[in-house]
Amino acid sequence: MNWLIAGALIWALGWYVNVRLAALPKSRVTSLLVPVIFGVTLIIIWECVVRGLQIQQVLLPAPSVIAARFASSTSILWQDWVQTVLKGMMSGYVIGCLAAFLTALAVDRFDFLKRGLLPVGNFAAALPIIGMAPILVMWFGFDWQSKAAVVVVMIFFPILVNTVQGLAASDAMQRDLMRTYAAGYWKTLFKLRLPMALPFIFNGLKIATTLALIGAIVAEFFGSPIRGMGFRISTSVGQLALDLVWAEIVVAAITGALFYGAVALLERKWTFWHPSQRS
Amino acid sequence: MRNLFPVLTVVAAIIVLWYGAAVWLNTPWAYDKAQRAGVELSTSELIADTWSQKKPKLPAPHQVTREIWKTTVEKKITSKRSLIYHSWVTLSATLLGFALGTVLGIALAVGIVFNRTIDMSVMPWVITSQTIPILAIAPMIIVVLNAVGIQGLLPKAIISMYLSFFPVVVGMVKGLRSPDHMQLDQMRTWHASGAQTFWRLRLPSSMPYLFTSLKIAMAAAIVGAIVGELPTGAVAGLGARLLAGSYYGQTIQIWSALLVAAALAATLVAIIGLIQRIVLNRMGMAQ
Amino acid sequence: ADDLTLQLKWVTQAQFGGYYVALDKGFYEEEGLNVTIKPGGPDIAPTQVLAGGGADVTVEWMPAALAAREKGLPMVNIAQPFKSSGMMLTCRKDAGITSTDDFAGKTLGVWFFGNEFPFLSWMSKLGLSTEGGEDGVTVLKQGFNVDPLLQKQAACVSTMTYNEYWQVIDAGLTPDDLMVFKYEDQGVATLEDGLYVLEDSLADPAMEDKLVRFVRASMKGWKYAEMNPDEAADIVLENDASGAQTEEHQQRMMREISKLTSGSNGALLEADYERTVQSLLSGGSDPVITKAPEGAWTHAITDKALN
Amino acid sequence: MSNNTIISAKDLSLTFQTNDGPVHALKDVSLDIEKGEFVSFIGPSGCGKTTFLRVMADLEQPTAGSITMNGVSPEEARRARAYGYVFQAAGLYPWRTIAGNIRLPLEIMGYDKADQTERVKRVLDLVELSGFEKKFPWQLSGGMQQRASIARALAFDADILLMDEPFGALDEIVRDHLNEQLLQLWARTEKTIAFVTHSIPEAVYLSTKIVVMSPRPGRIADVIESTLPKERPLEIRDSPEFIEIAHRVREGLRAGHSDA
Amino acid sequence: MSNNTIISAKDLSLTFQTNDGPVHALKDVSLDIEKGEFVSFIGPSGCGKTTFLRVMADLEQPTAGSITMNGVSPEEARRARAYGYVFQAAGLYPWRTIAGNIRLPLEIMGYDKADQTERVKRVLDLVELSGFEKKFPWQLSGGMQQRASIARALAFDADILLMDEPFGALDEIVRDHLNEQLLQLWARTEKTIAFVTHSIPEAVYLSTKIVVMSPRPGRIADVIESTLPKERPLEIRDSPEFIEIAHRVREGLRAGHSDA
Ligand SMILES: Nc1ncnc2c1ncn2[C@@H]1O[C@H](COP(=O)(O)OP(=O)(O)OP(=O)(O)O)[C@@H](O)[C@H]1O
Ligand SMILES: Nc1ncnc2c1ncn2[C@@H]1O[C@H](COP(=O)(O)OP(=O)(O)OP(=O)(O)O)[C@@H](O)[C@H]1O
Ligand SMILES: Cc1ncc(C[n+]2csc(CCO)c2C)c(N)n1
Ligand SMILES: [Mg+2]
Ligand SMILES: [Mg+2]
Repeated sequence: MNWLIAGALIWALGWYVNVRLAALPKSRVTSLLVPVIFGVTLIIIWECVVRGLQIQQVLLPAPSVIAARFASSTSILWQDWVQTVLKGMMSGYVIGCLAAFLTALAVDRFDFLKRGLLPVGNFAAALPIIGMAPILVMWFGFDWQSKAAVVVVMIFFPILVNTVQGLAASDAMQRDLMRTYAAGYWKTLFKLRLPMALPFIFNGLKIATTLALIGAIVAEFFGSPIRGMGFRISTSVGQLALDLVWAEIVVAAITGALFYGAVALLERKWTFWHPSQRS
Repeated sequence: MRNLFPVLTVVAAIIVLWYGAAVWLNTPWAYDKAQRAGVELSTSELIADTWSQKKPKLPAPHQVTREIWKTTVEKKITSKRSLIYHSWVTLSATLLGFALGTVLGIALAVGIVFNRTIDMSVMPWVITSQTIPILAIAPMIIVVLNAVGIQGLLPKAIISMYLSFFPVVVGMVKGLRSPDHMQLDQMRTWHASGAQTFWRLRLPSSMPYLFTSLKIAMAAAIVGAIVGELPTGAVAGLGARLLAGSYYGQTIQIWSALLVAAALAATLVAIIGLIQRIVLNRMGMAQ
Repeated sequence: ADDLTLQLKWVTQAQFGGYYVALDKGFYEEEGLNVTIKPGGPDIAPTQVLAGGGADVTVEWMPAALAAREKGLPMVNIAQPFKSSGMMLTCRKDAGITSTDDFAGKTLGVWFFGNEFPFLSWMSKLGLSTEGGEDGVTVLKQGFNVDPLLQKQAACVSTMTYNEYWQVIDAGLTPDDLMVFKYEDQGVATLEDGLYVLEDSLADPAMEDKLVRFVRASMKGWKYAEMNPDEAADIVLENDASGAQTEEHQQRMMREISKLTSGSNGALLEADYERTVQSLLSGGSDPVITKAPEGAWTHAITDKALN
Repeated sequence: MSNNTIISAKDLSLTFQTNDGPVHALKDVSLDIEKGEFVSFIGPSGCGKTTFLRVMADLEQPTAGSITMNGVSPEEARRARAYGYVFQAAGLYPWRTIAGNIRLPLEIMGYDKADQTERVKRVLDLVELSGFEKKFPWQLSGGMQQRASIARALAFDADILLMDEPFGALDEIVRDHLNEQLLQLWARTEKTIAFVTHSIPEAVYLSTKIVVMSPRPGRIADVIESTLPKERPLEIRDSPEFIEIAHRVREGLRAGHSDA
Repeated sequence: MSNNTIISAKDLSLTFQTNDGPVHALKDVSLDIEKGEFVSFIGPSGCGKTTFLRVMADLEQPTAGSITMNGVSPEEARRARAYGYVFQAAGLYPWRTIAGNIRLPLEIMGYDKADQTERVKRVLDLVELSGFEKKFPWQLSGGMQQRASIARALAFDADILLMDEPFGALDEIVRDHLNEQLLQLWARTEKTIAFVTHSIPEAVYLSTKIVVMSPRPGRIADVIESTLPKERPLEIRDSPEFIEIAHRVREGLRAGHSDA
């Protein structure tokens, strides 16, 4: 009971502090501090609720237990991370991006493909790709190759659609300008349309980061070597090692956030000129 | 209509490729069988075999089509072997999750737009929430919810909701903020209240954004429902069909469940698109 | 009637025929019980469901139950309808496997999720590392089916006598193509499909009484299923909500299951228990359990139920 | 400051704090506008025309000095709905008909239904848009849209009309036509109008008083009282008097521009 | 058609097929432009000014009649990079600096590096933007952007400059200033300029010849040869001669407008 009261108090305190901080003029410090305080409050409340209601560790471990497990299992976590993220996700991400990009160029170049492939692509994008995971595992084997394949399939359409949209983003006037210079297809592509498409492409790349991570992890549910984040998450539940499961989830969340952040950073660097990046 | 011919061409190309891939992928097993039986396969026998295996690596299109036909048209829709029955199970979870996600998403967006503290505290976490591989912990969620007595439709719907609320929040925050300064200032010159500004300006302005996000949310909701079905003990639904198919190596069954799921998703998204067209046309906001 | 929930270890299939028969034939009803049977699935840990209060009784394999007990979850075996183990490793002869000596350097498919324990003790008994390499075996987490064997991605896969083995046969491989190692024959068999509850349940006399009636009715169901396998298979099919099971497969499974249950009247044999514990304790450097558990089983229920 | 003074600014200053340092949008601006005047504000981009209008409308807070509208503060004037504001873009809501758009402020201000209908009809007449009430904005030309937006600002009883480049986006011919109409409307309704423009002919043609502003810091460079008669056919723009005033305005602008 | 004729259109027609039926953007248009002339095109919206310019630039194909640029077809002229085109919006690439933007056509046309740098410097001087080469377009005012876009069209050796309302989006004061500069530039470079505008004073101030067009179908209503001297201070706009020409243009416009 005391724990619950403590949780409620901390919630009230955290919110109060945030209300005060938010009222200040927006600065780098406040826009970092406010969400951090909010997150920390949530974690403390989690801890309090688990203790207060005496929730079994096999159902929901307390953050402190997860943190302890995280600290003591770094070698397992690292090994799993290498398997899933470096081998499965990254290779899939790179292949998927390249494939989608090249396809987008073809689709953009040939109107016939655009009119034929995009509707079919939209249908395929609605496909719950996750359902492909067992099939791809069957096709590409147990190791990271099948995980990469799942990632490729998952990110292909979001990037394709965004890139095609981006390539169409240059307005008629700008293309006319290139025409007055008697610039050919490739010159127009590299000097005008690709730079113009970058903000859209990055949009797709950002969506693809989370999809890729989810794809790589979930694919491991359908068969894997005996390491990997998805392997650990799916098998540790059976061993009631819920603290390890949550430690993996923390790793996944951090990885996802960092990956997204890295792509966003690159976007900032390459599309500094876009109005959305300037404000 | 203009697109009909290109689309048909592409579909035809896919089917041809598909048949080819079926030959390619299923050949090893055909040879394996033939070798153990001690017979030689002619090319035509080989092709015939690869297109008619019971558990092919890649079933041929006609095998899948026949399976879909058998499990939809030829079965009573109340039958547990009817894909329509299973689609309905998935559909109900999808719709519930979609509705919950939409409501949650809009509520959060309204909070974010109207309250600075909520905006600054919650928005970064809304984004972070999507880096958690919810699909991977779906089984745990199902069990934990089960422990507190929530079972049946709701746990699946909650996973759907988790996936579908995000695009709605992002879209609606954008949408509710889409009225420009001029329009907001105009409301100020009329001395309009916050509620009046919301109902008469912000909400109508957000409609195009809402529909775009609803389409994404719907596709996400289906994925959520299907994934939520995987660990509920392969009871019912398209996810359960996928799983059961996978468990027994019934690739034909997997593919038919997949295609039906895609058709379901495409239909739902198309319905939203239709509503979007009608509503936006009426509002004079069609692009 | 008294409500009682049973959590199964796996999807609805003839492996759990006895319970479905008891339900369908009204044996539970006769005992004044209103039983709900929850099917399991690949990602459902019956132990976790029990811990969370989602079920009163669960069907579980003893290694997983004992491991959970060491984790602090007080699971107790109250009955053991399965006398012998149906686990085996099914290998392709054309992968070069004729005896356990050939395992080194090969890839073996194993089920995880708490089902890997018997395998791990076996390998440690054979002195094979599971980390791969020349004189170890490469382990892969087998998915839901026997594809790795058919696709030659693994030399051997885990199968149950009553289920996956027949999928291999159905896929076109003949018994002659295969080399099977039964855990029973290798002396590493562990107890499967027992009925488990949490300790608290036993402390409560009313609950204990319910359990007694439940076990009695369940055993009646099992014995009925042994006598009438085809009818039992039909009952299972009727209860399968996924509509994915076939009659042929379930009838065959029911017959195989009967072979495993026929030796048991429901009461756990202490010798079997000791054998299981020994096997799990001897797991080399990383044993499944580190010390012999206490109070992990009781005859209290079966004594009352069977007399 | 006479009894009839409707808008009165004294030593008004407004400084925006931006990342590149402070921007003096208005600096020591003093101006009185009498009842019934038509005052144009003209000046190069960034000289604070819009800012000045927004201060009058209580959309921006001055950092120094004082201003009264109808004798009260801009905020009170806004709450009393003492003015109508017309923006550069028509800014009609596409999801409302023309009538619905004009009714919008009336709904917000809580006029009763019958009164609303009555007023909508009257102002539609006034801007010569009768018959178009059921149309949607996108079914109308740009000039008609702008007329509807003026009607919207006229629908409620405000004595003051603040207009920020209302015709900036229209082409010259349509613009001429609307200028003519606006003058007639002003004559009929006797409102006080503050009007921002970039166009010298427009300013000269419409105003009783032309305020020439200059930038960095935004201040008033010249105030020119028009000597043109109240009755002004379009041809007046070729008259020597007109050209003379235009010339003075241009000189004022040039002076403000070159010393910036 | 004299020996010095640079642009020569004969019975040029262009009909767009739209969903609402054919639109006659140009109908039987004939016009000769001599070397070194500054020709303005003026007329109400939709009269085909832009279309005419685009036909010259080979961005649109006429449906009837013939046109030559430098004695060859527009397509050949385009491939020979015989003209520079300036659009209404500056249309600079936001990801390139000002210098980078001006260098763009030079890169495409394969000028060598040193030459590029040299030319960029020269045209930046010409439009008085030296010192801004490292800035990005969005760091400049609208007028400066438009100057950069003119520099871009001047950087390569084209004798013809086609300008489609290059100053349409700018305010009057900035516009005056750019007009002055454009005249000087024209005097210095001796290019032939075709210039589309909506503004009567601009047309009169700049041109040696004013082509008044009228819509539906788009055709030439009047061609007015300017009697103003080549040397034109801004003040010339208050001269009777200027006002007289402006009046004639306005008359031409009004005529074209009313019989539509
Ligand atoms: N919200 C703001 N924040 C910072 N600076 C501003 C803001 N609003 C205006 N300014 C600056 O104040 C100055 C005056 O702006 P204002 O909009 O009043 O000019 P203006 O005369 O209306 O110009 P234009 O003719 O371009 O409309 C400009 O330098 C402008 O950049
Ligand atoms: N690509 C096109 N397809 C169909 N109709 C067109 C097209 N381009 C122009 N038009 C039509 O041709 C006519 C002339 O257009 P144009 O753009 O040349 O007019 P303009 O004189 O430049 O007008 P503005 O002053 O508005 O720029 C208009 O009626 C226009 O709607
Ligand atoms: C993913 C996964 N694969 C296999 C098993 C093991 N298992 C336990 S009971 C049972 C039924 C046998 O037919 C099987 C196969 C599991 N639990 N989860
Ligand atoms: Mg302004
Ligand atoms: Mg034009």
